[in-house]
Amino acid sequence: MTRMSIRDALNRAHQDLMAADDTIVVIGEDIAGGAGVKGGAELGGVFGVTRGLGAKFGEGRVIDTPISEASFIGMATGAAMTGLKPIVELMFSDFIGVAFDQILNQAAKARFLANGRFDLPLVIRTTMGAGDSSAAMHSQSLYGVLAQIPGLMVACPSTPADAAGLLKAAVGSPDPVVLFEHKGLYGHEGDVADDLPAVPLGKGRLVTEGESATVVALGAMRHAAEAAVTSLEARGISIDLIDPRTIVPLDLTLIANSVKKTGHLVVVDEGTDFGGFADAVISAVARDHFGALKAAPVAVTPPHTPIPYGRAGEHAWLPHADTITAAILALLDMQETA
Amino acid sequence: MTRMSIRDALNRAHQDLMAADDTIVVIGEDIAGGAGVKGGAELGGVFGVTRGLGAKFGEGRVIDTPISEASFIGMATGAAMTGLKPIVELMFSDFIGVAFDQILNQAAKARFLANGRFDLPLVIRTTMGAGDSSAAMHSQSLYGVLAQIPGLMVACPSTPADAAGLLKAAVGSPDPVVLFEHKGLYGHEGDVADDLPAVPLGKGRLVTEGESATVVALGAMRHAAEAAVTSLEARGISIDLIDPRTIVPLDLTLIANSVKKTGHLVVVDEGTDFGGFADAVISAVARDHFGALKAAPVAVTPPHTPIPYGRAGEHAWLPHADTITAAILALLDMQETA
Amino acid sequence: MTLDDLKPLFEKAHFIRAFEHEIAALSEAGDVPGLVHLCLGAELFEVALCANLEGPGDQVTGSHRSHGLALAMGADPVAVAAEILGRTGGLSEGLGGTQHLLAPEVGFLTSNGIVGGQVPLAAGAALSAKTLKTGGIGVAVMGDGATNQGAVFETMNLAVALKLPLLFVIENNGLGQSTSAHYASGGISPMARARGFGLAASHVEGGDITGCLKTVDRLVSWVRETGSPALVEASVPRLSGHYHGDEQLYRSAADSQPDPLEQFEDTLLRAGATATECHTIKTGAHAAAKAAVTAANQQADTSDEAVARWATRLGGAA
Amino acid sequence: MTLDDLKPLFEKAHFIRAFEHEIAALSEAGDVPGLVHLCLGAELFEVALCANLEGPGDQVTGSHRSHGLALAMGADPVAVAAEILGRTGGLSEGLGGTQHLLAPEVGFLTSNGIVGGQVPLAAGAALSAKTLKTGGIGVAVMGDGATNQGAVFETMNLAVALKLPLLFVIENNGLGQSTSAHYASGGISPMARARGFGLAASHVEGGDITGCLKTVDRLVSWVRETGSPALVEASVPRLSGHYHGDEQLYRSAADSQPDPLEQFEDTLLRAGATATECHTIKTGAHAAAKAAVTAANQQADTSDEAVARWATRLGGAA
Ligand SMILES: Cc1ncc(C[n+]2csc(CCOP(=O)(O)OP(=O)(O)O)c2C)c(N)n1
Ligand SMILES: Cc1ncc(C[n+]2csc(CCOP(=O)(O)OP(=O)(O)O)c2C)c(N)n1
Ligand SMILES: [Mg+2]
Ligand SMILES: [Mg+2]
Repeated sequence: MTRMSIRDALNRAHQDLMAADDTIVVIGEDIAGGAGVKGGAELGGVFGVTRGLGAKFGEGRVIDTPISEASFIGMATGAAMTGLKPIVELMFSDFIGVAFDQILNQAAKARFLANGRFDLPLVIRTTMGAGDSSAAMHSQSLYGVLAQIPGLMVACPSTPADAAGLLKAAVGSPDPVVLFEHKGLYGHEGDVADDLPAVPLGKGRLVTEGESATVVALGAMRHAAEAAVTSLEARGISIDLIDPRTIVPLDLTLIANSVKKTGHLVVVDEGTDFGGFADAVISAVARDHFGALKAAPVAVTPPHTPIPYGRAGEHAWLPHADTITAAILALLDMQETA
Repeated sequence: MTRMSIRDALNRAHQDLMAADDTIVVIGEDIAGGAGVKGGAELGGVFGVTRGLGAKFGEGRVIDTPISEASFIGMATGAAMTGLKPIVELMFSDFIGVAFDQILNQAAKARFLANGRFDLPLVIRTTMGAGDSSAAMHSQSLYGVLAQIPGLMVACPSTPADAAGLLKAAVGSPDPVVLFEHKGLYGHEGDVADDLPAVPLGKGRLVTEGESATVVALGAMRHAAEAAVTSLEARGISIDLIDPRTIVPLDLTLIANSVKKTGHLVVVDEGTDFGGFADAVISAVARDHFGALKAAPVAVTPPHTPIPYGRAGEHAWLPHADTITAAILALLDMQETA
Repeated sequence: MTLDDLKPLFEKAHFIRAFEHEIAALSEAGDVPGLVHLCLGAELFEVALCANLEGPGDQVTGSHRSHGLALAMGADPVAVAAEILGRTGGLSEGLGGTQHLLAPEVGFLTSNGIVGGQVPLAAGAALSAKTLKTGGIGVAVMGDGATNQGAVFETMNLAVALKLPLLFVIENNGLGQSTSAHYASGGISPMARARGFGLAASHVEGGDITGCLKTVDRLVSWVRETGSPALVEASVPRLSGHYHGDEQLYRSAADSQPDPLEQFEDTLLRAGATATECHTIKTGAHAAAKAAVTAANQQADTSDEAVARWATRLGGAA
Repeated sequence: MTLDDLKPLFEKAHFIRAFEHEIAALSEAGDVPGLVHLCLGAELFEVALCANLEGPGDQVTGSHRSHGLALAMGADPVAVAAEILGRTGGLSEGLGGTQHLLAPEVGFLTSNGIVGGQVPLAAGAALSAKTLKTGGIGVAVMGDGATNQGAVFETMNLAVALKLPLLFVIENNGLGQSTSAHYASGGISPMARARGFGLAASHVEGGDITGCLKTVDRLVSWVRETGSPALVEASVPRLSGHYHGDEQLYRSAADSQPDPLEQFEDTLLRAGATATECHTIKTGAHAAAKAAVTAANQQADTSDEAVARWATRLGGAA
């Protein structure tokens, strides 16, 4: 066990993977950094996740690109069809727009269209999350958009062990996987087993165990929810906090079993208030486990607006621990007075 | 009142709008058609919706473009910021991928980022729908993806009157509107009032009235659901069939009032089985009107795969009237035996 | 090129022509589920291109109009026809269809429903060839209309910047659906524009078999040997509608163009072949094409099992 | 250009320089919510560009690095600073921020968080000007890195094909974040590539005020008069990090470049201005910039009311 940040865990996972498998290449903007610039040190990606990879594995395997997301994500997809295992860094998930055809129609559908005649070991790592005033085009958490698209696997790690483990699982997956890393969590530390074991796609984690309600949250929201759970403990309220870790495939069994016990469901989602992760989970539980619900399920999401820049505005937009606490309390009260 | 097809109703609405307002321009591929080709007649769009507009309003207002969706949708967005009212035809909604940044980050967010200092009277008309073996990249119904994005209005007409009326409302809206026209419905006929009145965004329609269940469906699924409702009538089962017509904003009041009466909810959605329109409606009703539900709500959607090409495969993929009938019956039985 | 080298190409080109006619006939009979985009007019160029390639080391990606390319690369004609017909014996059991032909086994990586969408994918094949040192190259085939797509321009730059062994191939038939290439590209030719990106680029006439073979050979060799990208623009006629059934009212009857296969036949005759020989080759090719398409048409429709299998595999809602 | 014509430009350029320094200082003090991309090195070129434009007939769109452009077009400096600081008196009440400056009232249509995203929008302004016959033009300003984006290439072609009065402006500072322009574009200059699209294109040096004014004037007039697009590439140094606080370890200390504002001052001195005059102008500009930024910094943060207002307007979930 070592304590390290999500950034470092991801970096180590890259090192392990690349050392073990020559067919893994890393592709993106400024990921070695300084391409064509005389002198100076390696940048290692704007968030430092790929630091040192260029020096260690060479520019043939750590490929700095022009600002051409459509073509390099398409290139990575084509490379995954023909023998390589590319890990692409898309600097911000907000930039999926410029590359969306290659994701929606090419990467997501290729294996189906080939009827499985090839694997598509493509991994797209990207970032998400508000909270640092990066404004409307550098803060979105667009996993809900990608989760709608058949053929893509989508994961959102919230701890160093999960980040490294999901990256390993993603590289080993026959289907394309998009990993959403929360910008605000890169420095978040946790214990990691020395061999950074893979975390299977589709397996959620029960973060805290309790009786009163089931709270589902991922990414930064998992940590906000954890803080809410801690504050509720003091009042004698115990919570099943579930971090599903992957959205597609989703560990509905874990969620359903918990709701059967608690009868109460709260889903926290930084992504979208309409037709995203929260709605998908609530709908699935309402459809398949209606009888288990003792009260109306609750979604804690931002309002339906682009993400504001100014500090107070952005703070008002984001769900926080206290918003989550209030939502859980309201849900439980509602039941008591029902 | 005149009986006409959706295609003709849309064409007439264009004519009315363009004759009345010089600032309306129509932009897209082959919408006049034959640009730069000697001799020959006007094409009027690959589905014939814009037929005759080029001859009537001239190439300055009916603008054939290169196959460059990102730049012409962006151009239309910029034009809407500066005094024009562009109606863009995006031939198939499957092509949003190549233009997605201009939709996700530019058109959707512009008014918010300007804090309302300009209107954005941009209309994007596009097509959707499976059923004609157009395969995985010409059949998708991607309204669920766009409905997630704050700042966009999304509508899906299913009748000639609604198609013309929603187009008129869209052109008059200060916010960008995306209209999804179902390819399979262009020839669908219905009665249309002679002045083609605008249909307000956000107002659903109660298509049939009944007691046993609330069925929500739009686009081609509304017609499949109508057939299902008719077949159930014979068995003495009556249904509130709601065509919400617009997804954003959504007429939840109409849906909720119906569920309060029937206690049963079925949502039919050709779009996606995960985090799309069906999940959004079911989640909203479960959250806000939990007490009104007498049984688990039901989603009738395609499976989570790209759209198959071959006839039998595509038929198996799509929801049909009999699938919907079976779902409603199962829901009502379930209640009886509960 | 000797006569003996040319004859198999002539045969293959006619096989493709006849194959497309058979598909067209089945389409009219209601046996083809989707709209088909036939390659009539491009057959000569396509066999000349693929004569210089060898899968699976070389990998070609094509557009919506790729029946001929898949066949020219050596995909099984019955499986190609069955895919176009949406049948169980199709390349992908009929799940993909006419615009989604995949035969990576023989070097036809994929065709595409999105104009230009196939082009970055070919850059990926080039990257694999380079990284894995297979000696192969990537080939991105597209129409003139596709050359106005952002992803295509980006890939031209990317291939230059990263030095990828990638051949861009433009089949310029002067039209993108109903819009002229001249209008859509502001009068600038694909070749001229490619040179602005720093690409080595040449033009060929799609009715000139020896010119096509020579130029393709030169460019393919150059890409293979230098590991750098290049572009070839072929002028080909579009001998039929955008799709089969397109009435083409936007096009005047007067713009009819010579048929490359007749030009090919003239070349053979000039090189010493007899009319009878040519006739025999054509008849044989036509019969073979008819047999393949007919065999495919006897197969059963795609099954719901194939769909169910993918639904289970891909997860999604419970 | 007389000395009297140049002095206000010198003043404006120094105002922008000082404004950026004030923002940098507030950033270090923790008063700026987001990362800021300063335009240090491009001020001269930007005032020369905007001296030839007049809003709202002309409309400019810019990149993430647009503080200077918004100011050069005449946006209210307090409102620009307040937007960058995320305050209630910002251009958009602080909802947009440093990368989203909108002042269409004065001809600065929008800046952008997506590299190249602003370029098609400027084509829209050009289309409006053309259709509504306002006599105005659209201007798309971007960095060298943006010239590798598909939407930018597409817009070049679109502007040529549709004959739009659109000026493309490349501020080539040799770097896109940490990547050299030379690497990213395979050694091809933006101007050379633009010519491949059939665009009239010229290059200017960002330290040469008279050259910048003359060339921009010529191209702007050409676009305005012919209604056709053109491109100008300006070489400008990036005098600081990609964003303020960027340590630039990827860049060697040796590649320092001359400061265009010093070159501008030399031009003034050669034209007969005195050192004292120059000093007075600079001091005045610096004081004015400081006053504007300080006033903005006294305003309150964006409010949750502004957010709530948009949530109500835009609908979404119940
Ligand atoms: C991104 C995108 N836009 C539009 C279309 C519709 N479409 C299909 S083929 C075609 C014309 C393509 O022209 P070209 O590239 O010259 O190929 P050709 O059909 O002439 O072989 C168009 C507009 C599409 N499939 N994808
Ligand atoms: C589509 C997209 N890709 C990447 C980024 C991240 N990014 C922001 S600025 C920048 C470099 C831009 O370089 P250039 O266009 O030369 O402008 P400069 O910063 O030099 O002014 C990058 C990569 C982005 N904002 N949008
Ligand atoms: Mg063509
Ligand atoms: Mg730059």
